[in-house]
Amino acid sequence: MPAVHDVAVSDATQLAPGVFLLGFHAPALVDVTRPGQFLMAIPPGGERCATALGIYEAQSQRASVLFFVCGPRTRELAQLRVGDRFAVSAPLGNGFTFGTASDVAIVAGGVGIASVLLPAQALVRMGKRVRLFYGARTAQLLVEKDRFAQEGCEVICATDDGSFGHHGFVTEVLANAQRKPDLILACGPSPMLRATAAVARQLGVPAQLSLEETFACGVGGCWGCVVPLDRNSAQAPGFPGADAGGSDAVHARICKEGPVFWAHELRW
Amino acid sequence: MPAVHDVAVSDATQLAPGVFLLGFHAPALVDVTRPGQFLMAIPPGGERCATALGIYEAQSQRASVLFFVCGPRTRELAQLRVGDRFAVSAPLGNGFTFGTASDVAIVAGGVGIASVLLPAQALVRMGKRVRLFYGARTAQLLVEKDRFAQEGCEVICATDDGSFGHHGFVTEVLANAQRKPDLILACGPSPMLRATAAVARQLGVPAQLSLEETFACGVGGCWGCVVPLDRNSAQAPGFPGADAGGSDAVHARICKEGPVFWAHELRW
Amino acid sequence: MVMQRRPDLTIRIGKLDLPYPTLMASGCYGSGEEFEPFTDLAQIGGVVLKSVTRAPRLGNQTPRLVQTPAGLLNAIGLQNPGIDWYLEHDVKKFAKRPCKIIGSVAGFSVDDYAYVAERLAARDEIHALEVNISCPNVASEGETFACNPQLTARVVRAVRATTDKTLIVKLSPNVTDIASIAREAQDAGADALAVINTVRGMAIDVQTWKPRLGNVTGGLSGPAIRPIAVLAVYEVARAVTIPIVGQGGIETTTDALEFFLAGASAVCIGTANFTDPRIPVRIAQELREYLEQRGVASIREIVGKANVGFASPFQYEGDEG
Amino acid sequence: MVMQRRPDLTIRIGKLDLPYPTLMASGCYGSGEEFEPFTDLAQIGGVVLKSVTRAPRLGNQTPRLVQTPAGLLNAIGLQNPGIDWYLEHDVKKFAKRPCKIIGSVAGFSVDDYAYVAERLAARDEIHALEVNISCPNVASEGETFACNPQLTARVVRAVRATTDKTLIVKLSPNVTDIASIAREAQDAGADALAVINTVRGMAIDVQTWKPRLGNVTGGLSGPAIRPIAVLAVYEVARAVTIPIVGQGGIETTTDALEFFLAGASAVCIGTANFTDPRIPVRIAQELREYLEQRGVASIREIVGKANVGFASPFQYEGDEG
Ligand SMILES: Cc1cc2nc3c(=O)[nH]c(=O)nc-3n(C[C@H](O)[C@H](O)[C@H](O)COP(=O)(O)OP(=O)(O)OC[C@H]3O[C@@H](n4cnc5c(N)ncnc54)[C@H](O)[C@@H]3O)c2cc1C
Ligand SMILES: Cc1cc2nc3c(=O)[nH]c(=O)nc-3n(C[C@H](O)[C@H](O)[C@H](O)COP(=O)(O)OP(=O)(O)OC[C@H]3O[C@@H](n4cnc5c(N)ncnc54)[C@H](O)[C@@H]3O)c2cc1C
Ligand SMILES: Cc1cc2nc3c(=O)[nH]c(=O)nc-3n(C[C@H](O)[C@H](O)[C@H](O)COP(=O)(O)O)c2cc1C
Ligand SMILES: Cc1cc2nc3c(=O)[nH]c(=O)nc-3n(C[C@H](O)[C@H](O)[C@H](O)COP(=O)(O)O)c2cc1C
Ligand code: FES
Ligand code: FES
Repeated sequence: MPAVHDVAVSDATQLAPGVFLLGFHAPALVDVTRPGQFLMAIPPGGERCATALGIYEAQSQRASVLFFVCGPRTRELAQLRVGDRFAVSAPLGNGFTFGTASDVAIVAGGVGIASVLLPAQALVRMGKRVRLFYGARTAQLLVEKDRFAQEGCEVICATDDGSFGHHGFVTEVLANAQRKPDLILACGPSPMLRATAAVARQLGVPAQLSLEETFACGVGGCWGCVVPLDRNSAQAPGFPGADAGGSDAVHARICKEGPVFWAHELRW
Repeated sequence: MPAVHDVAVSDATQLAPGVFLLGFHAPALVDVTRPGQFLMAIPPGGERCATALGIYEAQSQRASVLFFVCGPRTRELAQLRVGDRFAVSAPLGNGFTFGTASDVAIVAGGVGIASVLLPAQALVRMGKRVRLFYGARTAQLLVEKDRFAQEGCEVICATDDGSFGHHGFVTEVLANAQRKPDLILACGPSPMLRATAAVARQLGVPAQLSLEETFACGVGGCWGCVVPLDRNSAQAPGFPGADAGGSDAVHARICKEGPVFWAHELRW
Repeated sequence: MVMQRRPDLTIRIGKLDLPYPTLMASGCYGSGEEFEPFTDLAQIGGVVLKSVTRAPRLGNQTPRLVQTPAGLLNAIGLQNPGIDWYLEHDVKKFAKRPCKIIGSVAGFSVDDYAYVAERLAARDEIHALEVNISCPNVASEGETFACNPQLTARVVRAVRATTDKTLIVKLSPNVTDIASIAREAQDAGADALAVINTVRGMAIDVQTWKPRLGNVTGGLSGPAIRPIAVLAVYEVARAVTIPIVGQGGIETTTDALEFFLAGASAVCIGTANFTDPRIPVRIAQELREYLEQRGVASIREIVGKANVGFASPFQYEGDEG
Repeated sequence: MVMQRRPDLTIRIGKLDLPYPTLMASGCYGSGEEFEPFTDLAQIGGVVLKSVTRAPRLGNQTPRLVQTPAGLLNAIGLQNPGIDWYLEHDVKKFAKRPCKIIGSVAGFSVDDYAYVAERLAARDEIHALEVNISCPNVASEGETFACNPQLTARVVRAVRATTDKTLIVKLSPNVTDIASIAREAQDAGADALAVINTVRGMAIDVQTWKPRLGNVTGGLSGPAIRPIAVLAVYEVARAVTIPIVGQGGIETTTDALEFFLAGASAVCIGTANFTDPRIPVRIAQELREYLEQRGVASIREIVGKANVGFASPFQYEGDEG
């Protein structure tokens, strides 16, 4: 059951230039968080919408967020120090579903890494085989890659500038991987997600994509964050307003019906 | 010569709830600051006008500001930590003038204390007798009173709630003081300044008041901070626009012609 | 001076009795359900529902939202299921809410408005109607109803004829003289006025050289527009005698008080719910404390108390820099 | 792709050649002198002087300024010494400035404007004129010139008749349709348009129950109004062929680029100088870097590049929430 949690910062670390890991004490949140869910971080200074951030860690009473500073709100969050208090609305959205998959490929690009640690841990715990295909602009921004290895994932990296791992897109590595996974989970910038969807189609492997869009409410109240979705999708909001266009696409709310959707059901 | 100074925070202290002392390394500024001048603190986050703050200390390469948190800009400044960089336009305005006075009464109310340490130090250095009449809402807010004693001032306090010193207004203490000063310098909320002006008139003692008004530019460029002044004042801007009203008052800019004015020349 | 009884926050808008003078803004609060996990709906006055139209609408292309300094640009495009599906599936759920429910009507012809208003008002779950006239009139090359006094009057008269329930007409700030539009709405039968809807604006992406909103233009809301909204309420309050629901950038109790003092009988909170869903309940509580500290018995006593008119006989003189 | 020659920032507004496309806004920069200790005036395009009127003006009561979220409310009331004293004592000093000097004319009758404009334009120290028409017309119950197409046209024609120097007409955003006013100004002989002046607003002190500005109402400026200003430039650029000087909340190079891409040939910086006087020179330098990185030879090449029109044939459709 989501709620507003008043939390205190337990640790604040700069992982790379402009990349921060913010831990906070939040027992009640940890207990109810499912892999792939997100939170809305309430801005201490007000005057702006809360910031949607994936829940990176949720363990032994501590949750954390991992974020890139790209504007005023993330800049404000980056200034929080140990002991500072702030509030989050969480957990929100529907997470990933694993079904009976036994060999899972997780594709993460840039900040997308922030939403895939919890599913990786869960899958490893369930004894599944987990490979992380991790792409970033440059080596320095491949934050937390060792962490995923420690958690029991096989980590395959790619960088746009070739400074570490494959020189190019991580989706290229996925496409040419020796072993074909039976499930793909992906989170990252939308070009990467579209590429992942294409690869999944080629391989004939089902893929779940965690989408991003500018949010306002984060709880389904403003219809600001929609994505065109197959009207027959189990996640499609069951009403005609969404397909007035006559197409087979309906507008689903990423924050409410998502943020995770089946790649083959998206009509974007 | 005023300029924009890029400075680094050398020390940040909370003196009382909501009251902060922020020191910074600024050799160039220290050398040119005169008692009673102010600075404009450039907001690190932008989006707001710079904040006018009196220059509290200016000694051995270190300057400081002493401020009360009363809105977003002072809240932002209160978050600066040692090592953080910010910028100030300074020094600005015309300070106090001491003339041949030998027994000076300094009247400070609330944040007004921030603008009177430099004149107090200068007067003591010149061998003058200096009394500080210091008023605040309550004892806790009589920040830095011991500092003024250490600097060689006789410190007489008053609080609205009687929690320390005289129970009531500090101007009452001034009016009933045994020894009559030959110069009064005052800084604080305008009710206190008006009362000081009245007392000075009764006593027949000249008084210089450091005025406050909402500033935008702080450098004389926007005409937002005016006060009605006797057209014959040496500080009056010498043009007719300012007395179109036909009265003997002209509108002078507190930031440029002031912030210090002779009480008897004000037409407020 | 401290009071015996707690200050009274109840307020009456037309025939609508509100336990708190705080409404949640149309399009910002879903139907209330979405925010129930984060707040107590029993401690807000009511929810203004997302505007509904005659036909279903898919809404605009994304992005539909852009953050701006102390503001939010939105161009949702009135995505909604249309009145038929809405009445059949959604409205019955509203009975469960522990607060007042105010329907919001939008349209692209006078006829649309009357049709949707009549069917919506006929439902017991709907306690009052708000008319969102910030829509283009197809019949007059898309001129916005709210930007033309005659169009405003025609819509309001048509809607008024369909129901006795409280009718709140929502005005647009995107006009030269909002007071004249307000008078037309009052004369045409409005029970109250909502002041203001969003201010038109846009943002451009300097990387891609494209407008940042899928719809190019959008409506600006949030603290950035508060000074514009407070003045609009102040001017409208001098022009009409019916109650005003003030809105535009209310985020704190101080903000809400600015609107009451300017002449609003109730306030509406939209974008602030995206900042922190606890804000509306906090404001209601702090309003009571504020009145208590000043020994004011009712919120109604402070309405318009700062509305002293204008400094110059020429309302616009002196604010040109 | 990196360039041989540095990108060209020069721009021509009517007959006025600017070394940089950055002007300092009227009323925000004194006559330049006040900011000389903090910046290099040789690296800005020019200064638009504080508006001057026929008779001296004492200006408004204080407070004249109020901080608002990401914005500033001002009600100075055009304090100025009047044209006679101005010409005699002030203007000669302007010759010393290492940048262009643009006079700003204000008035309360068509006659005022023509009288002040003629005398000001006659001086060599004044390189161009801006006409601030956001003033009340005494002859028509204080209606604001800028809010009425006919009044706008009459003022512009009268001023145009007095000088061949570049005439920039400054439009108000406080209108239903700024594009129609822009067309009138162009047809009446304006060489360029300044878009926008401040947005009307007010703030109320909840402690004293009084308006926070001595003048009650004021003009809102700063980042808060940027989305409103960008849209105004975007709409005006589609309505006229003369150059536009974009302004309203420009604080960073990204902000300035939004205006150029919307259709402005130059930008004007006001309130940002109160935030940090180094901003205008920084923007000029960063604009050059931005063009350099993209291999664009001149700032003129990006003017209007994001102006793709509107999503709907009905310009206002889709931004009503
Ligand atoms: C479900 C979900 C989960 C997310 N999880 C994470 C996460 O775990 N970690 C994370 O880092 N992020 C995450 N995000 C993204 C994050 O919410 C956004 O980055 C957020 O908007 C940052 O807010 P901001 O105020 O700092 O930047 P904003 O002010 O929102 O600015 C965002 C971008 O807009 C750009 N911009 C601003 N003005 C202009 C202009 N004029 N022209 C062009 N571009 C401009 C900025 O440069 C910046 O890149 C998530 C988003 C969603 C929807
Ligand atoms: C020459 C000069 C020197 C100064 N020196 C100092 C100094 O040394 N130390 C110091 O602490 N200050 C000093 N000040 C005062 C300081 O500049 C102001 O307090 C400054 O405005 C603080 O900015 P802020 O953004 O924090 O608060 P602001 O946002 O400017 O708010 C200031 C006040 O407005 C009130 N307010 C805001 N909204 C409302 C509303 N709706 N209704 C009623 N009230 C409202 C706030 O509560 C607050 O009390 C000086 C001022 C001048 C002119
Ligand atoms: C304090 C102040 C005084 C102003 N005075 C004038 C004026 O005299 N004439 C005028 O045309 N505009 C005046 N303006 C408007 C500015 O020139 C500018 O158009 C407006 O502030 C928007 O730009 P900005 O957001 O960059 O400040 C004034 C603005 C401010 C803030
Ligand atoms: C995302 C969003 C959607 C909106 N949708 C509607 C709508 O459907 N109908 C309407 O009348 N107003 C709509 N509005 C305007 C709000 O109801 C409110 O009047 C406006 O946002 C100003 O208040 P605020 O600043 O508190 O948000 C919408 C506003 C936002 C931010
Ligand atoms: S962000 Fe409001 S509905 Fe998704
Ligand atoms: S603050 Fe601008 S003139 Fe004083």
